[in-house]
Parts: sequence; structure tokens; C-alpha cells
Amino acid sequence: METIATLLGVDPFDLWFFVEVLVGGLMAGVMYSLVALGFVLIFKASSVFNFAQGVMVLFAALNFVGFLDMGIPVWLCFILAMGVMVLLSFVIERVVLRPLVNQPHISLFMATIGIAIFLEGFGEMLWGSSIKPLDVGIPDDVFFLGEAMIQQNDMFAAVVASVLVIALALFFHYTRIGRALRAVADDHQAALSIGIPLNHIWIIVWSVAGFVALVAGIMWGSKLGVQFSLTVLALKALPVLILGGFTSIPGAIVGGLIIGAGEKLSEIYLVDAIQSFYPSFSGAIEEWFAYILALAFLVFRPQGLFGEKIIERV
Amino acid sequence: MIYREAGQFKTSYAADQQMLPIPMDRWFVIAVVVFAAVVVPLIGSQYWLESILIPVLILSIAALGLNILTGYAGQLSLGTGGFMAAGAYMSYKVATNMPDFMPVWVPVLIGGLFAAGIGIVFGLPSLRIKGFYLAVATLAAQFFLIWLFQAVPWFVNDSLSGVPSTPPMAILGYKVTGAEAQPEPKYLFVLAFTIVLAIVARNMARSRIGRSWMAIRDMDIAAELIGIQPLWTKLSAFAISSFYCGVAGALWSFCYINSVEPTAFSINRSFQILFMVIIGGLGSVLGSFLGAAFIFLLPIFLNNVPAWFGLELATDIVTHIEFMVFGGAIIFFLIVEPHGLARLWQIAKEKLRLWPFPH
Amino acid sequence: MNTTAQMASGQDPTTGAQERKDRIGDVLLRVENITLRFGGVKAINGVSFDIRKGEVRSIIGPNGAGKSSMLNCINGFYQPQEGSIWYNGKTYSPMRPHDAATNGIARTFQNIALFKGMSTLDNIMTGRILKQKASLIEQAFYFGRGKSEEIEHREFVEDIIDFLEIQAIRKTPVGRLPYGLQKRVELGRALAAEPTLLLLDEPMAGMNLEEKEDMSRFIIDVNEHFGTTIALIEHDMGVVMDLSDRLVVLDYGSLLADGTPEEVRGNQAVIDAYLGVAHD
Amino acid sequence: MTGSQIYTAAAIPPAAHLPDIDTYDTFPKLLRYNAAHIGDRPSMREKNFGIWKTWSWKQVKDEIFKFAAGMQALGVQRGDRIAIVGDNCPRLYWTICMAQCLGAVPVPVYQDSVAEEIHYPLSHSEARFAVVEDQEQVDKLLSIKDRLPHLEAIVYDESRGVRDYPQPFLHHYDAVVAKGAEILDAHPHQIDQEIDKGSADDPSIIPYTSGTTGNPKGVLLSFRNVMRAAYNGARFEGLKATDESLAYLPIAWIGDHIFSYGQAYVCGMCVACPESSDTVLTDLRELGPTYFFAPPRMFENILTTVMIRMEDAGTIKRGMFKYFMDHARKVGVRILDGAPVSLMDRIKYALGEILVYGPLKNVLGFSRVRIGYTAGEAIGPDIFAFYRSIGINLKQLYGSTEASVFVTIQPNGEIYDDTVGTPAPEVEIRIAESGEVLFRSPSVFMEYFKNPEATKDTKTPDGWVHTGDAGFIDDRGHLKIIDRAKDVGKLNNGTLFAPKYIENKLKFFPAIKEVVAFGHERDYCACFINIDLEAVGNWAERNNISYASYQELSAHPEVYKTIKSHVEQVNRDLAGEEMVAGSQIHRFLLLPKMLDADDGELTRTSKVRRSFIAEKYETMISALYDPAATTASIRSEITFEDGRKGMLEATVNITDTQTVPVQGQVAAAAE
Repeated sequence: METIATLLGVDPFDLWFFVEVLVGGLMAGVMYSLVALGFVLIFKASSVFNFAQGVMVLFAALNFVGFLDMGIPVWLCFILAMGVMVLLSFVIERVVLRPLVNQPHISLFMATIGIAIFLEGFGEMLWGSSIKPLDVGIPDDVFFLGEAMIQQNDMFAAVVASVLVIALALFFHYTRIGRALRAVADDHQAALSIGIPLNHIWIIVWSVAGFVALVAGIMWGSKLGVQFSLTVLALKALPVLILGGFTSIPGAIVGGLIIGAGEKLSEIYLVDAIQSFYPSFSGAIEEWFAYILALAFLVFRPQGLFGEKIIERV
Repeated sequence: MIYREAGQFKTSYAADQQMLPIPMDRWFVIAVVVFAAVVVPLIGSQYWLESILIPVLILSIAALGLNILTGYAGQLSLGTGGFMAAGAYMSYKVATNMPDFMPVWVPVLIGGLFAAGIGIVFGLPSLRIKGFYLAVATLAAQFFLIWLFQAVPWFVNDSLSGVPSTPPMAILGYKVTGAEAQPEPKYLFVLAFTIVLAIVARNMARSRIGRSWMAIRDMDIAAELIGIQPLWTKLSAFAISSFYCGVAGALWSFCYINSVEPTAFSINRSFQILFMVIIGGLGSVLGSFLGAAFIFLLPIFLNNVPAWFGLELATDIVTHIEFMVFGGAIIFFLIVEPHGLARLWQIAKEKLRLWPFPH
Repeated sequence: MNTTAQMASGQDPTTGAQERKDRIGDVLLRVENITLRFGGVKAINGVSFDIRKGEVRSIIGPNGAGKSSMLNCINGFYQPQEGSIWYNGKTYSPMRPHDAATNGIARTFQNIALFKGMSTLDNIMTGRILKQKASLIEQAFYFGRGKSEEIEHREFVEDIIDFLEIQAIRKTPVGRLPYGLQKRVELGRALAAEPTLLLLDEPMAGMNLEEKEDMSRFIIDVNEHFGTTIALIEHDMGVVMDLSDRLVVLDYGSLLADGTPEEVRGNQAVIDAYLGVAHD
Repeated sequence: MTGSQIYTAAAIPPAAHLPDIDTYDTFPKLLRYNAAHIGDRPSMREKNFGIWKTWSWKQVKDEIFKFAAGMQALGVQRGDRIAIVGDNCPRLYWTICMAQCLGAVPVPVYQDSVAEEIHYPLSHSEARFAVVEDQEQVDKLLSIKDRLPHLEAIVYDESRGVRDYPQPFLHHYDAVVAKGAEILDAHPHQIDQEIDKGSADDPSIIPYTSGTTGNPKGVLLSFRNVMRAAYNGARFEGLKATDESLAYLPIAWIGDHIFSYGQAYVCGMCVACPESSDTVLTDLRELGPTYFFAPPRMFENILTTVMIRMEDAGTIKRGMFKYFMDHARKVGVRILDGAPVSLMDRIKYALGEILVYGPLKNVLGFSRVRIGYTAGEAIGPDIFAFYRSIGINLKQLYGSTEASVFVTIQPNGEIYDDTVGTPAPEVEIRIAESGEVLFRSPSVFMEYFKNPEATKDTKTPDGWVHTGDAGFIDDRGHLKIIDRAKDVGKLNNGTLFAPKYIENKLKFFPAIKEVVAFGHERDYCACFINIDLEAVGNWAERNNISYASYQELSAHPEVYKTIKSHVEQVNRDLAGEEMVAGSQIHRFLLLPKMLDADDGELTRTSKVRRSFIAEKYETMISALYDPAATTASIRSEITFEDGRKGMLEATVNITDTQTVPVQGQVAAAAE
């Protein structure tokens, strides 16, 4: 059996090939990071583990594409899609979060699974379930870094992600709402004393997460087309969170990059190594690499790279 | 209303601790079992037996398994599909390689035991992590296991397609597995497993092991200080839960889809079974059955209802509605009745016991 | 029949006190130089004391004195960085939860730690878990020991239910019970383990007078009828002075005083600590 | 005292399924008979530790024999009295039989009495031994022990709290039985020999009657007395070994002695004891007895609870309940009595049985009741009809301790709510010229223990017993009781005044809890009324009437209006009955407090203490008879729930009521 590298006709130990794989992986990682970012925002502000974040990416992208197909200009589509996400935040706060306040976290977690399923059906009900190509004018040529081939849209996504992270950092640091959101992560009472009702905070934070989802959806949609498989890819954000820690925004970014790069590199080099011992090995470890890595982390460092240690008291 | 409990008092703990202490309930359950075992095979059509009852029963077994882990022991799992696959692949391997004199149920049980072993391995992280952290760990099991069974062709005897058909096996000359088997024996074969496993689940729930699970679920620190060992308790829940899932996976392959294929045990299967448990009722044997029936039958219902009103709905629309209904139902139950259909049943029963008084 | 000569009505108080003294035996547990740190904070600082068989030993002190931490060290939930615990002939450094449970140390918690999803009966039955030996197969098919043990332990548990007068809530899920009854169920769960040493962490916190009286009566009854050694944390000084044979006073994690209620009552350091004289 | 007609029961055949009580003429002999013939059938049950612990006749016999041997070793001799104090529990019932085995006489004492009240029966009976239930009773006895010179030893059942008591004369039941077992091992026939010495005319028990005045009297009953009564009652109703009853009324009360002991031994049936006095209703529901006795008050309380619980039901369910209850009222009693009823009505009733009556009987624990008795006082016709209409064979009986309970019983198919039935088997009844009811039977008591005076006053030399009740036999042959003979008085115009009769009529209204009527040697009849806090409170809640106390609720004008309409309804009833038409109620007031046994206003069995009340509320009574007064005041000491004392000061309104003119008399119409 031939290895992937030999199939591609390159020497796996070529430095430029390595760079190419690494950059490709890092770019995929940026996508994971974007989804993970949404998780972290919501988790920090409300301790809700939002399983629906992945589906929100799909849902946002579906809305965006749907509006675009109506011939609406791109900027207006973006605003409309964002409006839908804000509306969604209102509905979720009213229908799901408020009745479940003070319930065990695990119940809220399962409720977000319910939201995920519902949105999946709802989004496709509105816009159909076929794969929709998305072109918002992001360049998709390639350029060469040395001998390594790099996708332009990957670079674009990286830039957008960076801008987004910086924007969020500024938002959290320099706006009153941002500060309130940070406060609420530490202490609900403290947030109340700032004068913003908890309900509003939830709506805001879910809207921000919706915004992140929309951006992630547009990036991913441009690359792969808007389709159902986005939600499965979004599941990859879970191991990213384990690595980065649930409460850390930098953790989400770094975790995403590690997983993105790790799974691409291991697919090439680890499989290569295994196949030299066991030639019938079929590879495709990309499917589980991230999860097993997360599992290893869970056993040896459950709080992740950046999370805080939990002390139990009686 | 139909209960007549006056005079049905208990004179011993053995009587008070029966599986169904109220005689009325006992008779009802016996009647249901007799009906399912005797009447249903006589009157059930092939469609009903093969396309509805068999899958519902098998899914009930899987839901029982997940309920043991999540409902009783409080360990959330998204890896049910993976454990089912483990059972399916291993029992295929055994069934195709075992000597002829071995009874049919042996490969199914070995499949279950293999899944139990896998469950223990993936349950190990539960000693250090809880809640959604654990959910992610079990996702690892899901993706890794499905990959593993495709990547190692040994499990399917190096079959070229990778999706081999399950071999026909027989009890007393009646084929109970594979595509050629008649629906009735197949159904009874599945039913037998379901009944035994349900009784066992119920027994465990009311014994030391069940109380240990629930203690760990409700207050793990206090449980440990009482002398309940978290290691043994959690791993036993993983093992037994995975055993159930493994048996369900094997039956799914041998008696329902008649082949061993990875897509049958994807992440979607894991979610499907999780929904059964949530909607049916966490920590309830009955709930596992109600949930399985609800989740499995709802799409069939949604497919047929528009037709009764002369409406034609495209299949994909129905699928979307189905998703929305599931999602809505999960949120509804979590908010309104976190203990699911089983609790609704329980409430109805209490009402009947107190009839005509409201409470 | 020996009749009128000895028919003094009522109880002779001296007889009772003498009997109590007789019941107290050798040292059961000795805490030796325990130091417990959380990060840089010392919760307990080199504390030593002992508990004798059959006595009621109270640990008192202001909030944050390290009382609960002390109990947590004794039953192995916290493992102190220094020091050891000598218990019934063996030294443990540190004690592990499972050691404690198997050696007959049971406890109740300051914030009730019942199993909310289970009935009163099942909660108390969990106290018997270490005594149940049925195999998985016996439990799964409810035969042999799987069945006989359930009945045998149910009988034991029913005795406790009767003792604590909670028959009426036998099958009620504990989550639905009022606070005072939950505390009682928790005591029942601890008693079900037939403990040699019973650790009670503020058993009367948040109770009204009547409930406190009931609980005091149960504690005395447990001590007298079952001969259980009791280590008690309690804020109500009246209760503590009435119930205890000896007291340990902790303050800021250090031992402040150790002795009989009378001795402790007269101890200047204790008076200062309770009157809130400034520490430096 | 002679001259009037003697009424007797129709002869009924002897019961072939019951043992011959002339051969087995004491309870210990019946115990041996039952242990030998139906040894494995249940004899007693007790709800304890969560289950109904059950003892077979064989086990009971063994236990009693051991206990008897142990007590013998403690010094019990023939003729001794053994006091029994405690709630219903098997061991105390066994104590009765244990005493009878040894030829000693059991003296059961009301367990809720305070120490002072216990003192009299114990000292009067010169009990040498006491068998008591628990620490509470031990403490009571210890507190009066100094004044009980005969009392030598106390045996207690529950050791909790008593274990460390130093007194050497305290013995644990288990220890006595263990000792007895040792003795029986050595001398297995010791108890049998003692039993053989007993015979029908030996004293079997001395229940003390709770008199309204003076000291209680010990009613000495022989085995023949109790056993014939039990036997006759059993064959009259066809009781069998398969019947079950719940023993929850005081052991010291003769009714319980007959229903839960005498008839249990005669029929070999099973008697169950509740877990505690607080759990009687729950235990009743679980046990589902086939043979049940309750005082009218209990049936009334249960009915009130049913109605209140149904208020919370949804509209549909409530409508259904009302519809079928109306139907039951129409045909239920007729169906129970076997009277002809149309097919349609029967079908409707059957449907009601499925939807309402059956489930209702089930949740109340009456599903299996074959025979239900009520006695003690008159039961409200509506209450009586309610139970009968849903298919419970509830009957009234009339009896007394001196008769070993049965004087009259309502026979199946002849149930009238205003009579207490026909003479019980072997009972003769005669009405004295004064209107007093007298009876004679083999079950008439031997004598009042150590009280020949009282015996002579009550029992004539030829065996007739004065009941003290006034009544008459109606044309259906049924006895109708009007009142206590001594309470029946006359108004100034000579009209018969039967206060109890009037009071009971009023008490049948759910809103009225208690009534005290006055009129003897007065110009007209007037009364005090206690409203029922539960029923009226519930009504107030539904009508958004707020109130802070019983006193305030009682004073509410709407409440007065309702009660007035009830009183006028009673007046119309009275007008229709020739003998009492003149004693219609002219004025009433609502008392500001509940009459209470703790204040001495009621007896412990909840009977009104008329003379005490007349004295205490003197000011109010005079206001009732002062035509100018529109209000009445009271100042008196009362006892609160927690035992504290307080002062009650209140002024309440007096209301005049409409009376109905009666032929030959001119009733004063209220303005």
C-alpha cells in the first residue's frame, strides 16, 4: 500500500511539503477556533455549554446564503443574517434559558442539544438541504511561500479570525457591556450590581456568539459550500475546548491551531510511520485524532492548557 | 380508578421489595409480556414485526444501556453508537468463525462482553472528569471506534466491500438472524433478549449496584465517604451500559439491517439514543421503552399523518419537521418534565390510584 | 419480688453519670500533629488530640477555625500534608476515604449531602453498601444473596427508621423533605453503617428549638444505645456543653483548648476567642 | 317498673362454623382450639417497620403461653388484677389472654389518660401488675407509683428510653417471655393446667366506664358475658375466620374488647393493629378490613375530608362525582337492601361503581367492608346514607359496657337512620313507664367491681339493667333512643324537652360542630352552637372571607345567617314530630371558642358536659333568656393547644329564629 505522500508524488520529508501541510492544518485550525470561540463566550458568561454553536454556524450561513440568493447585496445580507441571530438569541433566552435557570448544568447542556437539532431542521426547512456554494468575493487563488502552496482564502480566513479576536478583546476591555460580561463570568451578583439584568447579558452574549458563528459560517461556507456536514466539523470544536480550557479565549485559538495542525500532520507523518510497520493500515486518523488527543488531555490535564483548576469542597 | 389497593398489604419485606409491588401493575406487565410474546407474533404483519417492533425493541435495549450509564450513574455519554458497533462487529466475527454447535445467543453475548471491555477503557477518564467533559471523552470513543472497525478488516474477515451480510443462524431449525429469517422467530429472538435485559436492569436498579450508581450520580463526594468506590462504580456502569449497547448493536446487525456497516452506528445513532433516554425518562427502565418507541415512531407518524389528510409532503420536509419536533420535544421535556414520559406515566398512575381525589 | 423497699420513683441522677463514665474506654482515635494547607493557606496547623471509645467529643471554634477541615481529614476526604491519624491500633498518614469507611467511620455533612433522587429508605440503604457482598449476577437476577441481603439489610434499616421516627417518609424522595427531616435521614444513613466513630458536622444547624431537642435526643440515644463514639461540630454552646464529655477548641486552625466542658468554659484563651479579642 | 311489653329478637340458628362456646368456655380455651384447628391462619397483624408483621394462631398461642409462664414466675396468681395501658398493639391483646390463662383479671386503662386519671382504676382494682406499652406509660406509672401500694411490677413492651431505668420492678416484655420459654421447656403443661382450671362464670375482664360524673365504675364481666355477646354478634352477622378488622379504638373500651378480641377468638378472625394512632387512616387504606367499627364522628370526619378533597378536583371530575353521588343517593341504599330497582338505574349504578363508588371505597380503605358498625351517638342521616349509598353495609347498633356491647343491632335489609335496630340475639328489652329502656341477656355484667351500691342501682335482682336512656320501640319493632333519661326535661309549659335529640339534629349540618341546648324549666328552648372550623373555614376561603381566628369567623354575619337557616330547618323538622314539636329553638348564639376536653367542657370521649357548661357560661345563658339582650358576654379561662392557659373575653350576638306554629299551641313568632 502506498502512503499519501507517495500518492501525491512528493517526498514527505521535504521541508516545503511540511510547511504546506502545517499551514493547511493551521488554517483548518483557525476554523475550529472560530467555532470554539463562540462556545467560550457563552460558557464564560452563563456556564452554559452550548452544544448548538456548531449548528448556529450552519444556521447563520444558511440564512446568509438564502438572503444572498434573493439578490440582496452582501453587506445587507450580513446585517439581515446578524438580525436573525439576534432574534434567535432573544428566543433562546426566553424559551430555553429562562425556564431552565438554576437547573443542573447538564440539563442546560442537553437543552442546547435540543436547540441544535431544532435549528438544523428549521434552517433546512427554510432554505432547503442542498449544498449551496457561497461566493462573497474572497479570493481563492493559490500563492507560493517558497515551494509551499498556500490557499489565498485560508490566509483571508486567518486575517478575519485575527481581526475578530482583536475586536472581541477590545469589546470586552473597553465597553461597559463587555466589562459586564466579564464580570458575570466571575460572579453573577457582581454583574447585577453593574446594573445589567442577567437576561440581557444572556441575550447579548448569545448574540455575540451568533456574530462569531456568522463569520465562521461565511468563512467555512466559502471554502466548502454551505452544507449539513458543517455541523459535524463543528463538533471538532469540542476537543479544541478541552485543550484550550472552557473559559479561555486565547485557549480556544491556540487549541484550534494545535488540533488543526496536529491532525493534518499526523495524517501525513503518523500514518506514514504506522504504515511502514503495518502496510494495510488505512489511515484516515483525522476523524478521531482530535478527540483522542482531547481524551489524553482530559485524563492528564482535565483543566486544559489555560483553564483553572477546580477544587471540590464539602 | 382501576386500582383496588385496599387489602393488598405487605406482610414481608420480600413482598414489599418485589419488582412490581402493586399487584395491579404486576398483572398489567405480565399481560403485556404475554401479549407481546404470544398474540403479537400471531397477528403482526411482516411490516409491523420487521420494520417497527424489532427495531423499537433493539433500540430499547440500547436506551436501557445508556440509561444505566446516564440516568442511573449520571455519566453522560455520546458514544453509544461506538459501543453498539463494537458489539456488532465482534459478534459478526464470532458468528462467522464459531463451530456450528454453538448456540445463536453466544456471539451476541460475546459481542456485548467485548463492548463492555471497550466501555471500561473509555470509561477510565470518568474517574477524573464529569459532565460535558466526559461527553467529549465519549465522543472520542464514538469516532475512534467507528474508524477502528473500518480500519481493521480482521473484524469483517477481510471482506472486500467492508459491509458483509450477517450469516443466518437458527434456533431449533428456525432461522432468527440474517435476511432470510422469517419475521416471527426473529422478533421472538429479539423480544427474549429485551425482556431478560429489562428485568436485569430493573433488578440492578433496586440492588446495591443500582444504589451505588445513583449515589455517585446524586452526590459523589458523600458516596465516596460512605465507602462507595468511584472507580468500581463508574466502571461497572460503563461496562454494563456498554454490554447492553453491544447486545443492541449485534441484534441491530443480525436481526434488523442484516449487515454489519459503520453508518448504522454513527454519531447520529448516539444522539438518537440519547434523545430516547431524555424524552423517555432518565433513570427509568420503562422510560427507555417509551423513549425508544416515541423517537422511532414519530418519523413514521409524521410521514403518514399528512397522507391521512390528503396532503403530500416531500420526504426532506418531513425530515426537517422531524428534527424540529425532536429538538422542541427535548427542550419541552427538559423544562416541563425532566423525568420524561416515564414520569408522566407515573403521574397518571398516581392519579388513578387516588381516583376520584385529585391528589 | 423485692418490693416497696426499692421503689424510689424517678431516676437517680448519680447512677446515670456513673454509667456514662464507665462506658468511656480507651483511646479510639488520635490526631497527631495534623497540618493541612490549601495553596499557601494553613487551614489546620499542627493540631493533636484524641477521641476515646464511647465518648461524645465536640470540636468547637469560630467560623473558619478549621473544624470541618478537621473532620474531613479524619475521614480522609482531605489528605493533610503533615501529621498522621492513629485509629484503632493502626497509623494512617494520611487516612483515605475508603480506609475510613471500611474502619467504621461515618459522618454527616454541614450542608446536607443526601442522594436527592432516592427515597429515604434507599438513602439509608446506601449506608449498608459496605456490608453487602452479593455478586453482580446475584443482583442482576435477584436471587441468592442478591435477594436475601436486600431483605436482611432492609430489616436493619427499618430499625433505624423506627429509631429516628421517620416511618411516614420511608418512601418519599428525600428532595421533597423539609430541612430538619433531611438532617435526620442523613443521620440515619450514617447509622446504617453501624459506625464505631460517628462524625457529625453541625447536625443542628438551621433547626428550630424543637428540632434541636429531637436531634439532641437522637445523638444521646445513639451514644448510649449503640455505644457509638461521637465527634461533633456544633455552634449552639448550650447543646455542646450538655452533650459533650470533652471538647476541643480550634481557632485559626490551631488548638486553643482541650478538656471537659467545665475546663473549657473557664479557659481564658477560649473566652477571648469567643469574645472576639483581636488577633495579631 | 313492670307492666310493659318485653321485646325479644327473632330466633336465629346456631352457627355451625363457630366453635361450641359451651365446651370452649373461656378465651384461653378458644385460643387452644384456634391454634389446633386453624393454627396457620393469621391471628394478629401489626404495621411495624414498614410491613404488616403477621402472627398465626399457633404462634400467638406459643407466645401467650410463654408470656404467661414468665408472668407466673413474676408472681401472678389466680384472681390478681393486671392493668394494661397502651395503644393497640398485639402484645397488649396477648396480655389480656395471658392474664385470663392464669386466672387473673385484665384491667385495660385508657392510654391517653393523664397519670391522675390512670390512678383511680389501678388503685381501685388493686392491680398487682401492669403491662404497658412504652416509656410514656412507664413514666406515668412511676409518677403515681407511691400511691399504688398494690402495684408490684411493671412490664413494658418498648425498651427505648426505659432500658437504663434503674428500678428493679421494671421488666422488659422480651425478658419475661424468655424466662417463660425456659420454664415451659422444663414444664410444658404448666399453662395448660392453669387454663383447665378456668370456667365460664369466672371473671374475664374489668373495663372501667368513663362516667360523666364521679369516679369510673369497674364493670366486672364473666367469660360467659363476653363470649355469648361475641358469639351472638358473630352469628347474627355471619362473621368468619376469613374476616379482618383493624383495632384502633382504645383497648379499654368494651367495643374494642368485643370486636377486636372477643369476636376474633370466637371466629378465629384476624385483627390488625395500626402503626401508630397518627397513621390509622393510611393503615386502614392498606389493610382494607372486612369488619369495621367507627364512632359517628369518624365517619363524619372522613366524609368532610372527601368533600374537601373533591373541591380541588377539576370541573369534569367534580361534575361526574356529583352526578353519580346523586344517583347513589337515589338508588344506592335500595340496591344495598335488595329492593327492586329499574334496570336502567342498576346500569347507571354499575357505571358509578366503576367510576366513583369503587375507587372511592378503595382510597378510603372500605373496599372489602362486609359489615360496618357505628354507635355511641346518633349518626347524621346524610352521613349514614352516604356510606350506605356507595355500597358499604354500615349499620347502627345500641349497646353498653354493662351489656357486653350488644343491646340492639340493625338487621340487614332493615336499616332506618332514625332507629338503632331490633334487639340483638338473646336480648330482651322493656320500656319503663318513665320512658327508660331496660334490657336483660346472658351477657349482662356480673357486678360493678367493689361497688355493690352502684350495682343495686343499675341491675334489678331479676337481671334487668337500666340503660339510663329514654326511648321507645316503634311500630316496626325498632328501638328509637331520644336522649339520656335524666337529661330529658320539661319546658315550663310542660312540653317534653330532649336536648340531645335537638342537638343531634343540628349537628347533622356540616357547618355545625357542637351544640348545647337549654330549655329544662325554662320558657323556651335556646342553644349554643360551635361552628365547624374546617367546613366553615373552607367555605370562607372559597368566598374570600378573611378571618384571623375561630372567634372572628364565628362572629361573621354571613356565618350567623347560614346557621340561622339551619336552625330554622330543624324547627320545621321538630314541628312535624308530635312529642317534641313544642321544643323548637327560639334563640341561639355562636360560641367564641370550641368546646374542649382540656377545658373540661367535653368528656374525653367528646361528649358535652352539660352542667359544667351551664355553670361556666352562666352569663351567656341568662342573656339567651333575657328578651331584651341582643348580645351575650363571657369571661373565662381557656387552655391553648400547647397547654398554656389564657383568658378568654368575648361578646357575641344573639339571633332570634323563626319557629313553626304547632297545632294546639301558639308559638312565639320572632320579630
